[in-house]
Amino acid sequence: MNRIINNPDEVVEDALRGYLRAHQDLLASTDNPRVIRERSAPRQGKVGIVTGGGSGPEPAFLGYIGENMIDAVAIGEIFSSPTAKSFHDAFVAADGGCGVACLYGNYAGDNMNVKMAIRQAAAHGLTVKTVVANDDVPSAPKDERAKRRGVAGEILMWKVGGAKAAEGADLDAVIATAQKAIDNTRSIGIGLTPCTIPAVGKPNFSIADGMMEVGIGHHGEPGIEVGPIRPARELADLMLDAILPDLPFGEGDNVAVLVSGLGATPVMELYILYDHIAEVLASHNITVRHPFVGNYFTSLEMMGVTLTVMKLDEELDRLVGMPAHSIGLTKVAR
Amino acid sequence: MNRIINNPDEVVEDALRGYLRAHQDLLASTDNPRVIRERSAPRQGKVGIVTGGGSGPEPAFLGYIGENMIDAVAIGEIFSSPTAKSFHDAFVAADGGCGVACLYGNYAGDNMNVKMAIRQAAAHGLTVKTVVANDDVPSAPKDERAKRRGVAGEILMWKVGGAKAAEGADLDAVIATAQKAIDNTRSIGIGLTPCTIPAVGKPNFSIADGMMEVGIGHHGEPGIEVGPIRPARELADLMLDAILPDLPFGEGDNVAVLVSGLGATPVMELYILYDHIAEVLASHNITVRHPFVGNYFTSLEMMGVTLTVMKLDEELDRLVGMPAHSIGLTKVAR
Amino acid sequence: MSHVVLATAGGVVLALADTINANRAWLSEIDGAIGDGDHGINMSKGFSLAAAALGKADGGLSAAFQTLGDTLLSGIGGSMGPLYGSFFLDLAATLGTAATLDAPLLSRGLHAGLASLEDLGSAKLGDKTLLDTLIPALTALDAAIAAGADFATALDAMSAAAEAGRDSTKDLVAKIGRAARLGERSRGVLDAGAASCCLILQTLAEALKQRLA
Amino acid sequence: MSHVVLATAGGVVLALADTINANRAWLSEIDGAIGDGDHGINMSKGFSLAAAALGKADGGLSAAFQTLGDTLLSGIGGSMGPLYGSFFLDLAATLGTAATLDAPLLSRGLHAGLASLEDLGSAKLGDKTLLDTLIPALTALDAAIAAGADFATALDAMSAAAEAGRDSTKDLVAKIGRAARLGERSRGVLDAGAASCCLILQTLAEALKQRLA
Ligand SMILES: Nc1ncnc2c1ncn2[C@@H]1O[C@H](COP(=O)(O)OP(=O)(O)O)[C@@H](O)[C@H]1O
Ligand SMILES: Nc1ncnc2c1ncn2[C@@H]1O[C@H](COP(=O)(O)OP(=O)(O)O)[C@@H](O)[C@H]1O
Ligand SMILES: [Mg+2]
Ligand SMILES: [Mg+2]
Ligand SMILES: [Mg+2]
Ligand SMILES: [Mg+2]
Repeated sequence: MNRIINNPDEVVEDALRGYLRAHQDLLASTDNPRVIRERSAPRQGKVGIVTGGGSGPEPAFLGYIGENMIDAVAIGEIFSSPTAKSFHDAFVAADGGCGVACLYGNYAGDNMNVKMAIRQAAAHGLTVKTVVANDDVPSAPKDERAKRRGVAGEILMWKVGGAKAAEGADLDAVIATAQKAIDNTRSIGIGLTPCTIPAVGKPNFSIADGMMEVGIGHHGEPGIEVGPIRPARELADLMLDAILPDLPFGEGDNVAVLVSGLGATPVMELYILYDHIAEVLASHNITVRHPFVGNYFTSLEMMGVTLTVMKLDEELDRLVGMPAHSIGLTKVAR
Repeated sequence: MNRIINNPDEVVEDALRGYLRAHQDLLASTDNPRVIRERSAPRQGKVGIVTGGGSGPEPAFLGYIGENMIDAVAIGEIFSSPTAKSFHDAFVAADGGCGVACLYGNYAGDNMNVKMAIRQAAAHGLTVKTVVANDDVPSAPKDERAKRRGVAGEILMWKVGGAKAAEGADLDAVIATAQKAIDNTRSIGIGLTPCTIPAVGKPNFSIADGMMEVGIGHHGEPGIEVGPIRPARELADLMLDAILPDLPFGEGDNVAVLVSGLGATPVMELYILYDHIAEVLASHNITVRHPFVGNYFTSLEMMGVTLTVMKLDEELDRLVGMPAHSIGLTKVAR
Repeated sequence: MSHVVLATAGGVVLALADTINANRAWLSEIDGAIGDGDHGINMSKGFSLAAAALGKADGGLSAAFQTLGDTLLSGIGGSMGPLYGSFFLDLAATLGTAATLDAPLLSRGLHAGLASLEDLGSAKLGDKTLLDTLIPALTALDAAIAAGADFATALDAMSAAAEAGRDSTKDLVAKIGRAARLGERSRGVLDAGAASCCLILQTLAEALKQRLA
Repeated sequence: MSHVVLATAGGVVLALADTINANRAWLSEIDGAIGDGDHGINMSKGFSLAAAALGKADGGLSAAFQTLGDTLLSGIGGSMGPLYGSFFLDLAATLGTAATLDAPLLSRGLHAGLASLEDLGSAKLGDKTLLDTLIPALTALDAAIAAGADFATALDAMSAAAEAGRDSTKDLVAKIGRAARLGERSRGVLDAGAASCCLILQTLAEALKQRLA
């Protein structure tokens, strides 16, 4: 394992110190070392946006703290939900007196810890409502959508929720819009190599040379199919065939598209994939209003890629397009 | 080799199409498929900024095309200089009537092709002047600085040159300032795993498990020392010990620091490294005015990292801090 | 020989921590097969933190379970923080200020822990989770008590059933947690939580037996 | 048997392309040892493009060298585009409109190519580059001519010296190009450009010998 770490059990602490040092213009620490807030959060009169999750899908989650984005995040160990206490403290750090929208991903640990944190917050009068992202199509059949994992679609949900809160919407409106965002979002991932949790020291699953795993999760959760790797064009087709019919997306739709590397795939390959994705969408008369290509939601040093497509109505289009600034995603007015 | 590609001999073409499709707000094609320009380049009355080089250190070079950044780039095969014709066509694409500053890295191929391209441009009255980046400390001793490679320091050179041109400076002033930028910049890289050129299909060198290669180049050029990998803190010390005395940097300096992953190193590890770098610099009373941490200048899917430090005078500080927008680097006014 | 003096039995929790730490790699390996490979790390981190918080001072077993529960809950997150955290907190609350622990009190404590685990996680027997260890182990404990067995015999019955329960997960298809998405592919390997729960119950049984008075 | 009719010898360049393509992997492997591993790819791409541009029509060898030079220069970039590109362009220019090629004309052509190579790359004999193949090969060719050897014998002398020159790079320390930064570590392996240059000169010699009239 060739990694740039000190004590493998302290990678999260060590990295957080570095994030805080490097981004003083964006981030600030809190009393809880596992909670980081936007520098000027809480903003009085604005609904607070919180998320949280295990570390590893860098730069998620704290990479999306910022202007018109997230106000505070709870940070867990590698691939492990933050504690209930950290979620609770993030709620407090984000609350500007208008309640908090906790927009997070559908994982057992996160569900339990958020649930306990909300109980704790309610006990001192802080209202927290949630939207649980479940955009990962291969992780459960359509009629069991509530079981699906949240993956890179969370980023678009945060973008929308953060923008809605920045517009001054109240908590129920922020929740409704973030829910609409994720309801209109579908994702799928393909893994090409495994990843190694530093504290474990070796990969916890394997993908043979020349093979790929379709539907893999961001924490290395097994996918739905293992087979020989195919040309980028066919990967694009396969991914689109899985997600377009699921919503469904169709003729005349406006969409946002997010192609994220899983960590070790060269950026140029993400663009090779995006090229064909955009071509196919155009052939379906689907218009890409907001393309995002990069390492937005990784899985340590896994090779592979995720594709996320969000169907836009006028409101979602406006909110995705609103200028925003964070480590992981910056949208400038142009 | 588990990669997202179509024909391995056409990865550059395929990726360029994707880049152009995804970034219509920034990029535009030219008659030469290997030359990409900023959407509104050439800007009349502004010195044109051009660079170019082999593909692979994504998102360099076209990732730094943008507002207050680069106007046009010449794009080569993976790890191979662009042709003289492409450099020439990039000059033409960038020229707004005030001449062109070609700010590129010190590699034999690039030197020859730029030289031929300049001859060709001169023949029709287009003035091109160059600054050749040679920031990579381990690639040659200090008294042979002219032999050193250009590495991630090129990004800061482009940032400074692009900002200077945006301020309206003339060609000689842009060249002088970009030269000052690179003269005040030092870099070093450490490689932890090899990389595979798709068309070759297997790594062209090897780094054993648990080993590292100090001074490695962005194209896998061997470094100056191979040894067991050490904790992140010691890597930071080793890198700083190599570059701080070389300029030298000292007490009271203001600097910009750029930590770039080589592709497959998880972003959190870059922050683990940055944490200690910032700590050591602070202990030397060196102030980091502009930190950059991310995958700015990679080497396909190599694991590893580069550290770049630039000493700032008032002008360089202002130019590095100027808002700018490109795929690889965005600086917002805050 | 039918009870344990609680005031001097805090060391039981240190024994639990030792067992978990010794099995850190194995638990992660099991979790790697159909989960995300971190179960051993999470558990080891939480139990080590609790052992450190307890130190050498023996404040008794109720307090030690309380510290363990608190530490898991506030220290490790994941699924195990809330699940094992509430489990040990409710076990501690049941033991309360009792002076001694006998088989019936242990059973009540474990049932209380089980109840909060079920409430929070909504898993059921057969879902391929730690409940597949815990529920049969508790059933065996209760059966031994009903049959008039002494505490040591009842503990042995619990241990044996825990092991059988753990092994039963091998043939199960996961219905909850990360592995649930795998369907049939989750069959054929142990469940990581069932394995850690078995380690916990067996170590608990051994440590209590050593302290029988 | 002392000259080659140039008008029908364009196929020589196709033979060069075949050789380079057949050795694509090997050349990259050599470059991988102390360079960046792309020499075979670069060369193969350039020579294939040239072969495609030439097609089946035989416009003669001068024109074929000109096409090869142009294609390398505008098609592949890297170091090889300008270096081999100017080499073949100046070789083509020297052959010009001559009807036949004999040993002295070949020598003049190769010297012209060498001159532009040296001008552009500023490498010297012993720097561990393709010059370490080219210069001794040319010296041997000239010596054979001076000794009154026939064209075939002179070509054999050139081939043998090219091979010896290529092998001489094994013991050299690189002074220029990517490998120059390695110092002593660059010793012990062949130079990639010296290897491709040897392939080119030997294939050239064989192809010309087959066409001797
Ligand atoms: N809802 C649940 N109820 C009971 N046990 C559960 C539940 N969800 C998961 N588990 C247990 O948790 C174990 C995994 O724990 P761990 O790997 O530490 O957490 P995570 O799944 O967050 O990585 C599983 O093997 C299973 O036994
Ligand atoms: N200045 C030079 N003069 C002559 N030959 C050179 C020079 N620089 C490099 N070479 C040759 O180029 C070869 C490498 O070519 P190639 O790998 O295609 O280009 P690059 O180094 O740009 O990757 C070296 O082995 C060497 O023989
Ligand atoms: Mg986990
Ligand atoms: Mg090269
Ligand atoms: Mg797990
Ligand atoms: Mg090379």
